[in-house]
Parts: sequence; C-alpha cells; structure tokens
Amino acid sequence: MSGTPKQDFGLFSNVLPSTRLRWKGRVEFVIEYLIRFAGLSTILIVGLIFYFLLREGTAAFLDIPLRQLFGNRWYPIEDFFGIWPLIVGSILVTIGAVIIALPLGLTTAIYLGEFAPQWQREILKPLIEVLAGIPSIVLGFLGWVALAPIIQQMGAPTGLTIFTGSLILAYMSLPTIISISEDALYAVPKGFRDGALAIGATQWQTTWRVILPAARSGLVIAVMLGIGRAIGETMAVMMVTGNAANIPVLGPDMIFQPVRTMTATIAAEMGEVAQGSLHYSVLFWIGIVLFVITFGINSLAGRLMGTQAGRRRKGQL
Amino acid sequence: MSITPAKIAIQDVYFTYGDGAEALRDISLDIYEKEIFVLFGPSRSGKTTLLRLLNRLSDLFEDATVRGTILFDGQDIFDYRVNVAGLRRRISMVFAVPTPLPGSIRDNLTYGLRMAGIRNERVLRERVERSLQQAALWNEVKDRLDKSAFALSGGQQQRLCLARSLALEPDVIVLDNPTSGLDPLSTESVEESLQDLKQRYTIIIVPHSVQQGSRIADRAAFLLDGELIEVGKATQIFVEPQDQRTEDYITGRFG
Amino acid sequence: MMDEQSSTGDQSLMDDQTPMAEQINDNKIEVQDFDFYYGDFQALKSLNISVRRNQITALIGPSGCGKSTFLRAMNRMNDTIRNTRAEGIVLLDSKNIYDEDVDVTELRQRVGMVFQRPNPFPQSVYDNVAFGPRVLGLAREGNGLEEIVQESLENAGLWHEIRHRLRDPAFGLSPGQQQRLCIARTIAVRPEVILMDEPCSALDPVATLHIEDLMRQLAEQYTIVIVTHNMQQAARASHWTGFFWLGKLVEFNQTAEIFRAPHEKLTESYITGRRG
Amino acid sequence: MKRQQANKLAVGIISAVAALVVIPIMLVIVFIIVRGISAISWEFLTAAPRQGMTEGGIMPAILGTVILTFGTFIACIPLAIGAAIYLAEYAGDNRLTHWVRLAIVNLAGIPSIVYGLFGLGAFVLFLGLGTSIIAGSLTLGIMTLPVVISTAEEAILAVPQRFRTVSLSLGATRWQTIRHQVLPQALPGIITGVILGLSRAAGETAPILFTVAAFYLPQLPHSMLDQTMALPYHLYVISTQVPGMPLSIQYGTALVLLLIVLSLTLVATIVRTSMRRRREW
Repeated sequence: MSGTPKQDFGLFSNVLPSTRLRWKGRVEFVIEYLIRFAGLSTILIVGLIFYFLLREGTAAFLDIPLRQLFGNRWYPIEDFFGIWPLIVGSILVTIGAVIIALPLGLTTAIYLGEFAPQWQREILKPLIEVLAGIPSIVLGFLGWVALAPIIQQMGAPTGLTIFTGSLILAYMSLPTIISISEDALYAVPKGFRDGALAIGATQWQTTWRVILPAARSGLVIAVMLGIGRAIGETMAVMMVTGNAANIPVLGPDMIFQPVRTMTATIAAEMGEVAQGSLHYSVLFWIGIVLFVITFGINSLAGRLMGTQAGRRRKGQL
Repeated sequence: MSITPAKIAIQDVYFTYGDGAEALRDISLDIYEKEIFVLFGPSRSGKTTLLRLLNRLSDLFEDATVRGTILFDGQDIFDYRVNVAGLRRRISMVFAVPTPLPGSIRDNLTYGLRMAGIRNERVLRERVERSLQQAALWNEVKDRLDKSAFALSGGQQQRLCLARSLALEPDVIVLDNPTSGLDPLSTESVEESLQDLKQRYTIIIVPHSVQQGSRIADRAAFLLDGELIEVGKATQIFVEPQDQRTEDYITGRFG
Repeated sequence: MMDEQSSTGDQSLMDDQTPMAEQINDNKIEVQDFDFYYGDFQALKSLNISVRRNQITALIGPSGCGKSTFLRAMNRMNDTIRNTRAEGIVLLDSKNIYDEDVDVTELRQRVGMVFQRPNPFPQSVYDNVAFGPRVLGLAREGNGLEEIVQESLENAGLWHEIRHRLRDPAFGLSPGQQQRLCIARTIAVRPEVILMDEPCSALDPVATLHIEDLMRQLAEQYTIVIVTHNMQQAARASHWTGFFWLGKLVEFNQTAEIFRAPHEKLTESYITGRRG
Repeated sequence: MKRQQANKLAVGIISAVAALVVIPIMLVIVFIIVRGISAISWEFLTAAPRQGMTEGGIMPAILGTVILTFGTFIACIPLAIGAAIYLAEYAGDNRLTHWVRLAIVNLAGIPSIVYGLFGLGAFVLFLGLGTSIIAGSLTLGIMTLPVVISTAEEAILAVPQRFRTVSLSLGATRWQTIRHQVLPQALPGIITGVILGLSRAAGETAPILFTVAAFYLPQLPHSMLDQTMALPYHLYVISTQVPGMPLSIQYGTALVLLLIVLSLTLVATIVRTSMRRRREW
C-alpha cells in the first residue's frame, strides 16, 4: 500500500523553474500585503479623523463649562458658546427634509422597482443619478436666488427659512433614499412575488402586502442614511436657512422662521477666527458633535446592513 | 480483490461547512486509473462537495473544516507543503455550466498554461491543437481560434471547457454534471468524448441523471445526505443494488 | 305529431353530437398551435395538447425542453418575464386566456401554481394561507377566513402537524411542510386547476411521497398539471403524460400507454434512459 | 372589480409622486441652462475675473477645479482600489471585516464640512502643508474614498464567481486570478465608480473652504503648495459675499460648474452602458 507520504512534492509543484517561482511568490506576497493594508487603512482613517477633531477641539471642552457649551445662547463675540440653538436648527431642518423626502423617495423607489416599464426606468434612473450629481452649492444657489423669493412672496417674513432648507435638503437626500430602497426591493426573492401573483393578487396587493414587508429593514436603512446625508449637508443649508442662531418659537409658522445649523456655523465662521482661539476650538467641538451624531446613525445603519449583507457575500474567492 | 493501487484514495473524509452543516460523513472510497467513476445521488447529497475536495477547490468555502485523508498517487493533498495550483493542474475540473473565460478560444485553452509560466509559443500551439482534437472540437473551431469563446454553441462551449482542462495534460478529469445546461444532442457528443478520453485519463463524473450515470460508468458510488451508501461496479450498482435506498433512488422513488 | 317528430329529430341530432360534446367538456384546458419566445429564442413550437378535467397530467422531458415554460404559459406567469412573446390559443373552459379582455389576476386565481422551491411568504403559517382569500376578498377574519385556512391546511394534509403552530413563521417548517403549505395557500382561493413545477425536486423521499399522495387526493376536486424531471414520479402519479423534447410535444397519451408502449422512438429512448 | 380599481388608483398615485420627484430635477437643469447660457462667452471661460469679480471670466476657478479633481484622483485611487479588492476578494467573514465595512459606511456618512475640519487639522496645520492644492486634494481624496470603494467593490463582486472558480481550477493562484480575470472584467465598473467619485469631489465646497480655496486670486497657482480658486467656492463667494454681483455671471458660473460635474457623470454612465453592452457574459 502506498499510504506513507513521500518526501517528493515535485508531484504538485509548479511548472516554473524554482527561482522564478520563488520570485513570483514573493511579488504576490507583497501585493497581497498591500491590498490588506489598503483595506484596513479605512479603519485607521476614521480614527485619524476623530483624533484630529479632538486635537483641535478639546480646548473648548476643557475651558468652557459643559452647561454653557450646551447652553442656548450662541454669541461668540461675547464668548457665549452655547451650541443648543445650532443643534435644534440642524434637527428641525433635517426633520422637515425627512418629512418631505420620505414619501417622495419611497414611492419613487416602489415605482421604479415594481411598476415602471423598462423604457421609463432607463430614463428615470440616470435622471436621479443626475440629481445626486448636482453640487450642493448649485442647489443652494438656486434656493438663494430663485426659491427664497418665491417663499417670501407666499407670505413668510423672509425667504430664508427652515422650510426652504428642508425642501432643498429633501431633494438632496432623495437619490440616497431612492437608490437604497430600490436595492432593498430588488433583493426581495422573486419567489415571493411569483407566489403572490400566482394566487391572483394584483400588482399593488403584491407590493403592499408581500414585497414592502419583506424589504422593510432595507427601507429603514435607506431612511437612516438619508437622514445622515441631510444632517451633514452644509453649503445649501447655509445659503437658504437664514443663519439666525436662535431657537424658533414653537407654533404653526415655525417652519417659516430662519435658523442656523451646526454645519453652516462651522463653514461660515471658521474663516474669521484666529487659529488656536477658543472660538476656533469650539467650531471643532461642533465638528465632534456632528461626527458623533452621524457616526451613531451610520453605525446603526451599518449594523442593519451587516445582517443583510451575509446573503450577498457569495461572490468571493 | 483488486491489487491495483488507487489513483485517488479517499479515507474517512468528513466535511463541515462554516455554518456547521455537515456535507460529508465518513466517506472512504478508491478511484482507479483510467476508469469512469460516477458519483450520483439526490441534490445536496454531497457529490459536488466531494468533487471539489479532490482538487481543493473546497478551500474556497470559508471556515469549512475537512477531516480525513485524500491520497492522490499516494500523497496527501491536504499536506501543508502541497502546491495547490499544481494539484489543480493535475486534477482538472469541468463545471456544470459551460464556463468559457472572456476572451478568444485560444486564450481559454492556453490560460492555465500561461498562468503556470509557460510562454513558449510552439508548446502552446501544440497543446491547443491536441486538446481540441481530444475533445472532438478541432474541426469545428480550427479556423476561428481567435474568435470569442462565447460565440460557440452551448455544446461546443462545454467541449471547449473540456479541452481547456485537457490542455493542462492532467492525470484526472473531474466533471460536475457537465451536461446540465446542454440540449440532448450536445449531451450525446460530450458523452461520446468521455468514452474516448477514458483511454488516457481517470475520469470522475457527477452525472445529470441516473440514466446518464448508468450509460457511462465503469464504477459508481451512491451518496445520500453526505453518506456513502454504496460503491461498486456499474453493472452491479445500477442493475441490482445491494442497498434498499440505492434501489429506491434508481427506481425513482424519490429525487 | 309535428312537434314530436321535430323533437325526436333534435334528439337524434343531439345523440350524434353527444360524444363530441362530452369530449370537449372533458378538456379543462385546450392548447392550440401555441408558440412561445424568449426574445428571439423560440422555446415552444406549435404545441397542441388537451388537459383533462379532474385528472393529473404530467409533463416530462430533459431540462431546457420547455416544459416549465409551457406550465407558466397556462396561468400567464410568463407575463412577468420581460421580452417574451406568446402566440396561439390556450382555452380554459373554451375561453382563450390570451384574449385582450382576460383579467390576469382572475385567471391566476382559477389556475393556481406551486413552484419548484417552496416559496412561503416571510409571514406566519396562518397569514400565508389567508393571503389569497384576503387579497381576493373571499372571506374576512371572523367571517369564514379561519374555516378556509383550516380546510385548506386539511386538504393539504398539513393541519394535524401544524395546527398548534399557525402563528409561527412559515420559515420554521421543514421544506416538505413548506411545500405543502404552498399547496394549501394555492387551494385556499379555490382554484380550478393547479400547476405544479417540479414540486418535489427540493424534497426528501418521505416528503415526496407525501406530496404525491396529496396530488391524488386533490385530483378529485382539481385538474392538476405537473412538471417533473422524475419519470418514475410521472409513471406513479399521473393519468396522462406528455413528453417534451426541444420545445416540442413529441408524444401525449395515457400514462400507462406512454410507459408501456411509447409510439415514438425518442420517447422510448428517453424513458429507458438511453438519452437525456 | 373593486380591487382592480384600487390597483389602478395605486399605480396612478405612485406614478404621480414619481413625477413629482423627476420634474423638478429637469426644471432645475433647464432653468440654470436658460439663465446661464447668456453669460457664457470665450472671455468668460478664458479670462481671469476683474473689477472685484464683477467683470471678466472665471478661468482660474475652472482650472483650479480641474487641478483639484486630478489631485483627488491621485490621492484616492490606490487606496480605494486596494480596499475594494480587499473587501471583495480577501476579507473573511469576521470581526475585522465587519469593522472595515463599518468604517466605510461611516466615512461615507461623515459630513463634508467635518472633512474640511479634518483637512485643516491634519494636513494644513499638523503636516504644515498650509492652505494648498496638496492639502485640498488629500482632503477631497479621503472624502471620495467610500464612494469609489463601494462602487469598485460592487463591480468586483459583480464578476461571476464561476470565472474565479474556473481560473483557480486551471491552476492559477489567487492573485493571478484577480489580476487576469477579475480586474479586467470589473474595470468598467471601477472606472465608473472613480469618475462618479471625482464628479462629487469636483462639486464639493465645504472640504476646500479651509484647506485650499482662495477667495479671490486672479492668477494661476505656481506649485502644489499654492492656494487656488475653485468653481464651487467661487460660486458661493460671488452669490453671497459680493454685493452688486451681476446675476448673469452667477448663473453662468453655476452653469459651468454643473456642466463639468454632470459631464463627468455622463461619461461614467456612458462607460458603464457601453462596456456592459460589450460584455459577453
């Protein structure tokens, strides 16, 4: 019997002469090492971003009492660094954007995924990509020169309001919401669709009762990432929300009041502060708050995605 | 009793996927040189897994665990010193669906050789012609070797894949349901090629159906739920199987 | 007198037609010169076939021969695939289902379908079976729905196994149970025809036998068409068998006849395992 | 039949809402083109701004954006492609991979203004590069990473598994398989992702505010350590910071920016569709 292994592994050895083989093996080793490094560097970068925010922003944290830091008066010239009005501003504009974008985005995704004939899909999808491609500054510019006057004519005291910002933001987050929801709908196994149709359900019944529930988690992710996108938007918001660092008075016309968001504050004021000053470091502190908020939202969305991704990861070596 | 040493000896092999599903349990069987060995059984009985173990394509399954030994010409293929690429050139595989690589017919045939570092044009040309002739494809494609491999019909593509394996001059050819995507006529031509190839190669095949298995096999093994139920000469296993389950399957009680 | 004479005349006329009329009535589905295309590829070539009422018709043949395509043509599930085209006539109770005025959802209610892989919805067992009655408005909660669910599960031979698990997710069932659940889901809308596309190919021997028994019981009430790659299954469980080869119907006959003495060489070589 | 009508109604409403999304997009583009086209002239495109930017052209800003886009390309590509290959081909299903994915999702979600802060802290100050093209390119490059990684990974994953299996079964090593089968087939998708990422970068304002952009610099940069003007920032400046700015110049600048960005998107789409059509599998 030939059970005992022979020493001669020439049997499976490469056809290449051994020196060339060794050299080739080493090149491959280096390449694979670099690829791994590239992959892991993404973690490093997130860490570095947080580190540099902290580095410049800790002074604010150390020198200003926390209560004042989260106070409701933002008036840097007199050393009032309460960022609460800015947080409220960001939240209000974002909520407005979500209220507008959610129904529009999900419905459009449903239309694209389930109802649109092929030729419409071929027109609509690139158009939505175009929307994703329009720079935020261009939309902000349009909001500033075209949309704001219209809103003012509608009776608002100024055209630069929460509503203006929300409207622009909504359209900016639409591509995110639409494309991710559409993916989620697409990922619903064909068998569910077939099963429902084969019983005699109409297309709408199939969509509403089978496909949407099955795609639920993906749709939630879409909405979350849409929110993340909206809360971090800077230029457009800065141009159209009026930049008033006050907390709007609750009431029916609240949406027609101006606010100032966290992002806009950084963008508008960083250019005018001395490096190393307290104001400077507070602006970084706002950056930290933004980072933490978006990090939270995205990590949550990422976790939801992770549970979904298992299925998709079959295309691997 | 046969005293011929086995070409491939599978000894007490267990295979468990990363998710804990046990695909193979205690498989032991010998495959001899220059025979057509048929592995059959219902879907998910472990046939494909076993095939992929032979040339260690099973390495692709993440976190899967293998226990047991597979000896190829007496050498353990799971030894850490084994050159896996080299092993795969010796035990070459043809898949269920015709899988030409993007590129010309010639590119397909020489791919494995080029990856092995063979650049000599003359050698490559010779291998292309010889392997195409062995797969009974030479006459059909000799004038369009530089055309896309995808322009061939399904049956031709599958014979091209066979030729691509033959170009490596392997010892063993492993075929995983090679006629599943083919129409009946192409199926016949592939089956005919196999009979010729038996003269030179050891052939291990998962057939498309029990009927196909019985048409081509010298010896055969029946797998069910990852276990080896029965192995033996085709004349015996397809005609008067020893095990009731084999008989049930062959006579179509299930599957 | 005149009346009597004329009536007897009519009678005799009727007598002449009766066998014909009966035979027409006997056919639940009649397919005439049916072609089907995926893009440029013709998958079905001028099919003519009659499906008998309350009998089981099996369609066999090698894979890719068009039997599944044909099955999906009978409830127009192929409509959901882009770039396909059907030509010819499929009569369901003498009405062409490809006519303009046909309501496809109603057609699919009448002609139910069970798929190759069990495809329960990601919902509870109960909701799966209740899905059809709900969407079709056949019954409501507290007004017949529970009865329909129970009856359907009973008819699918599943009631006793899972009556205590109606609220559990359907994915928790074994594959064989899932497939019977899909059958229950199909019969809950009281179809007239049930199409089965290799319903046992993903199942183990025991579950396979279960489904075959079930088919025989269901045939008392329903007309069943089953696609199978397992010839023995066709031989065991069907009354009629059609043999497909490269998009054509080569032979169609009583199952016993096909397996005992096929008329065509091709059929014979296929069922004896020399081809395919 | 009632449910048929419900179906029709639902489809009607859904189509109407979809139109509500699409029509404003077209309006925006048409509006900018109509208002901006009159400002576009040879001089506008090739001259530097004069008279406090109220006259002349926007050439330095256009050129600045082109340079920055190119710099972004250099800064982003090696790392992005490497990471994409890692995720698609090497990463196991383990904790580490999980973290990498989480990092990428988060990179994609970090607000652009925070990238600007990071660039200021890390490149401008810590590395001492000052407000410079190189600092701006690095900032934009890192911001662009997640887009390119995700699209490139998707392109790589879209290469059918069977080609990898076949290649390995023919005795190719893992890297040979990636190099000779996977990457060539994924290339169109990767290129598309790269161009899309660059088009985003070209239109961004917030990350360059403190890292490179010059308010008014009517000359061309001399080295990678110089500041430069850039179109998006220029549009911001002339529309909000300069009183008495002629509207036509504002619209003209917006139009030029939009055209640059959208033409990149268009190129990406064309690459994708044409390569997809040529693909054999």
